[in-house]
Amino acid sequence: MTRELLDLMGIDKERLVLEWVSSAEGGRFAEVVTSFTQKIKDLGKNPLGVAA
Amino acid sequence: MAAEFEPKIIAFCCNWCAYAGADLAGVSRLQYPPNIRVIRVMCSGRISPDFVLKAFQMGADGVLVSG
Amino acid sequence: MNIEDAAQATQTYYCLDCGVCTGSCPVSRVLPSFSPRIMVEKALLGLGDELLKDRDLWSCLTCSRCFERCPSSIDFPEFMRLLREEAIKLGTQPAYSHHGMLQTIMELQTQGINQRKTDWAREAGKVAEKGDTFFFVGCMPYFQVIFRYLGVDSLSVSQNIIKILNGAGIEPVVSDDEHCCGHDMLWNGQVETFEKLASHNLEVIRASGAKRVVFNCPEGFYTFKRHYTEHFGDLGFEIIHFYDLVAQMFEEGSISVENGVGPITYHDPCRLGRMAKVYDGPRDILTRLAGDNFVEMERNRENAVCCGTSGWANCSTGSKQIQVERLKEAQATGAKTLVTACQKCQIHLTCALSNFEMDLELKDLTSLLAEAIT
Amino acid sequence: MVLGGGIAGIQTSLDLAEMGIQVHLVETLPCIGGKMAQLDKTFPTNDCAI
Amino acid sequence: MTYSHLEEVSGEVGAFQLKVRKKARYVNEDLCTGCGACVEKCPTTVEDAFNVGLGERKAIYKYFPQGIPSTHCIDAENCRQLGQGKKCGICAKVCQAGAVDYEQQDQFVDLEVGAIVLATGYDVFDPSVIPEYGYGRIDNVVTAIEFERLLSASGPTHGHLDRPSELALRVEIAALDKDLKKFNRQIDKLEEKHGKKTAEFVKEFKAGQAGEDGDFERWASLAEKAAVAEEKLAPLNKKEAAAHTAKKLAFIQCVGSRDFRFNRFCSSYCCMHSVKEAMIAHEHDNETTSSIFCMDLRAVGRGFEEYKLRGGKSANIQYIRGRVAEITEDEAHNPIVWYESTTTRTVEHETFDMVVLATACVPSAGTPKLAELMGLDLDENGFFKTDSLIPLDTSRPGIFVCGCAQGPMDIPESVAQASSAAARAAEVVFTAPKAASGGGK
Repeated sequence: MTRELLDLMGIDKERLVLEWVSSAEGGRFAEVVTSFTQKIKDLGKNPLGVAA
Repeated sequence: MAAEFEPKIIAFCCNWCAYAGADLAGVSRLQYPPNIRVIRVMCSGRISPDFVLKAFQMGADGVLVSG
Repeated sequence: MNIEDAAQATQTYYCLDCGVCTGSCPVSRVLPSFSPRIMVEKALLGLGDELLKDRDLWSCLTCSRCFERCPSSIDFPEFMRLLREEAIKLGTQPAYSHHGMLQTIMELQTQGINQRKTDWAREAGKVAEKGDTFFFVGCMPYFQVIFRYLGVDSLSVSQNIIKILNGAGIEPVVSDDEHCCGHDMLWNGQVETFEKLASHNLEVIRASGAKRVVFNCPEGFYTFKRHYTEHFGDLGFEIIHFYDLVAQMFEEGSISVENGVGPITYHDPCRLGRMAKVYDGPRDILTRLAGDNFVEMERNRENAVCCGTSGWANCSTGSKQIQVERLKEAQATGAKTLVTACQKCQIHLTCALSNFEMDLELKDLTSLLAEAIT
Repeated sequence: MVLGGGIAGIQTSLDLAEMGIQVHLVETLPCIGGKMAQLDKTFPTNDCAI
Repeated sequence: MTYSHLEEVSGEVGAFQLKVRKKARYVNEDLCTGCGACVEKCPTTVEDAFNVGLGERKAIYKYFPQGIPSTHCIDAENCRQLGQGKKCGICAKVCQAGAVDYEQQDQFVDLEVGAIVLATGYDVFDPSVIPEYGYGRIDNVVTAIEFERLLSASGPTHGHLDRPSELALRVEIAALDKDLKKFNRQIDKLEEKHGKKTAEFVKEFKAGQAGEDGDFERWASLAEKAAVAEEKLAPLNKKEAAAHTAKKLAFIQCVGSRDFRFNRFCSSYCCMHSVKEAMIAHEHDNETTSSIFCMDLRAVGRGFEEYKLRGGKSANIQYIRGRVAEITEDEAHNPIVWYESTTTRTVEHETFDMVVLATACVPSAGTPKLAELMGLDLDENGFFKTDSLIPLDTSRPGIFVCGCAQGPMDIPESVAQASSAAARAAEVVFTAPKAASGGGK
């Protein structure tokens, strides 16, 4: 639902992900973070252009 | 523009799952990008759509919800 | 504007201390601590600072039942609104419902996002980019997503309007750039956000070359009619409610309906009824749709009761009680369908209804009309 | 001329007549009496109104 | 001159020329003895304006029993003969004095007078424009003047506090009863003719064994109609039997007055009027209790405050500070009053048998027209404009005003003003040029 909302507002819904990582999966966590960071890098800056 | 774009990513992590996972990643000395700002929540069910919207409003480039 | 100016602007000084406001107030009946009369009294006794800190400041539904009856014509809802502005300046956080999500969306809109709001419009019918008639959709696309879990089909209302307009040979302008009208922000005391949203909307509408703007949302209609003109002067275009347009269409004979719905009853939204004084338009449509099967609730027209919460703030147990009472009142008429003309009423009453076993269906007037057009 | 045959009109007419002035009392309804005739009793003494 | 209108005014102080239209009564005033035989026989009933619609009168009528002049009068609009072009003439036939004259025409009378006194009174505010009080929608919400007629021994209920909802119920029952009697008469005739009881006949008819007869269709339908009427009557009669007179009364003050939406002024007499009505109701039936809802009870006059206290002490009157917010109705037609008691600061609701609205005193409907005709100014509330230090002089010399035409006031004040107006007028007449003396005053 939130992704649809983002879409309505013109924020790419790819910018939001939900991943299940258990406490024993340290490796998986690092993997998820790495791939997501890469994806965002490809997408570029937040279109709102807010200096943060 | 800077040589490479460094995004800001907010990660909402469940205390019992992903947050512990991140902890384990740290203990195991696994490398992951430094762009992530982790916010610990007691349960990923605590996260409302508004958290995500607020994050974007404050200038986040991406949001990761992890449970 | 300080409290004294607010009191001056709404002629609070004329208060007779008669208690009609509190006696009329739907909130006072369920939350005895809340009393418009005592709030006015406090303001006049110079205890305004206390008022600004009071959580009850946000309990008022601004439904205007008190203003309608006040023998001194004190605009209490407006008084509340002005005090809320003041409280926001002091850093008070209103009690938002839905975690303040809707407020965030409204704020986001002032930050220059590119909305993708109108894909549904082309699905429904013909829309234009420039033209005489601008259809101000309002928040329906957002409601559609947020309140899907209640089964409220908000967007179909807007789609039906496009269909009906097309049927009458009107191709309305629908814009991606249209923002929230600012109603909720205004009533939450956030005037700056309101002004940003409003001035943007005026630009968008003017750029489309529209001579008239059609509303279905009572809040948008009322906010444009009253607060836009208060803040921006003459708007340069005509503001018309969809039901007025429908009345014209009936007169011209460009639409006709089948009579055969019922039994139904009608809930007056406060923005449309008491505040914009649109009572007869919806009733005319309902009579055409249902004939004698249209029955009035005990409290109707000027006496109608609010749907329980407003401005996406302060949804409490009191709100639920008000909503359930309203639903029971609708049921007592023997009607099987409760018709509303405001998507917010629809959402709030549906929410209350979902918790009870009640042989009652909620329906939007526009959708009902669209189904009956022959 | 006195226009209106209620309590005020009647009283005026009677007073004028007593002063020896000829009075024309004009009333729209078929009978004089006005609103007071509709009252049952008067306050504060609960006297009969007619 | 009763039943007359002022049509034209010209001239000035000391010598006004007037034209008065004397409406046709269709009854010769000199011959009519006021015996009332015509009323008894007149076939047309209409709503009675004197009893503010609570009772009925005939098309030939006397405005009220003690009315002066004691002459009858035909209401042409509702009269069969005059207004509807039908043949009737009953009243002319029964009149022993031969006073009824259908040919009578309106007459014009020219007058020349020295001074004019306006005593055109007031109208009662119509509370149906206040949606929250439900007047017109809820049967047992009445105005003070309606309540006055209900209380009056000469009124439609002979002074018993029958509730309007029950009066309406009785009318309904009477209509049904009349129908039922008609059906039964016809059924009786059929029973006699065919020598069969209806119950027996219906059984046969339904079984198709009744055979063919021109009467049978009609008989069956009559039997059915009678059964339906009886069925409808039973619950109504039950309700009627359970009905009681109003014993628990609510009086609501400032209805249409002290209200920015309608009239800003205080009507001055209504507080005492309500106390009086509550006391009379208690006198009539000692079990009656009354609640008076007011912002402040304005007892401004000699003995008024004592009267108010007496009401509280000995007539079961309770004074509640708080203006009523709204009135709703329960299934038994009892009005429910919602209000905030400002003394206890709580929102309350209470069920009453009847609610009386102390309606405002407003300028009478003809005031603006009369003002235009006479060239007079009105004040911001629509009454005739006067100066506060010369309260009887209108904006035109030689024309005076007294009573409620000038502003809301009670009876003693009206009488006092009336005498003063007489004095002012007399002054003009006695000092006027000789030219005017012909017409007297």
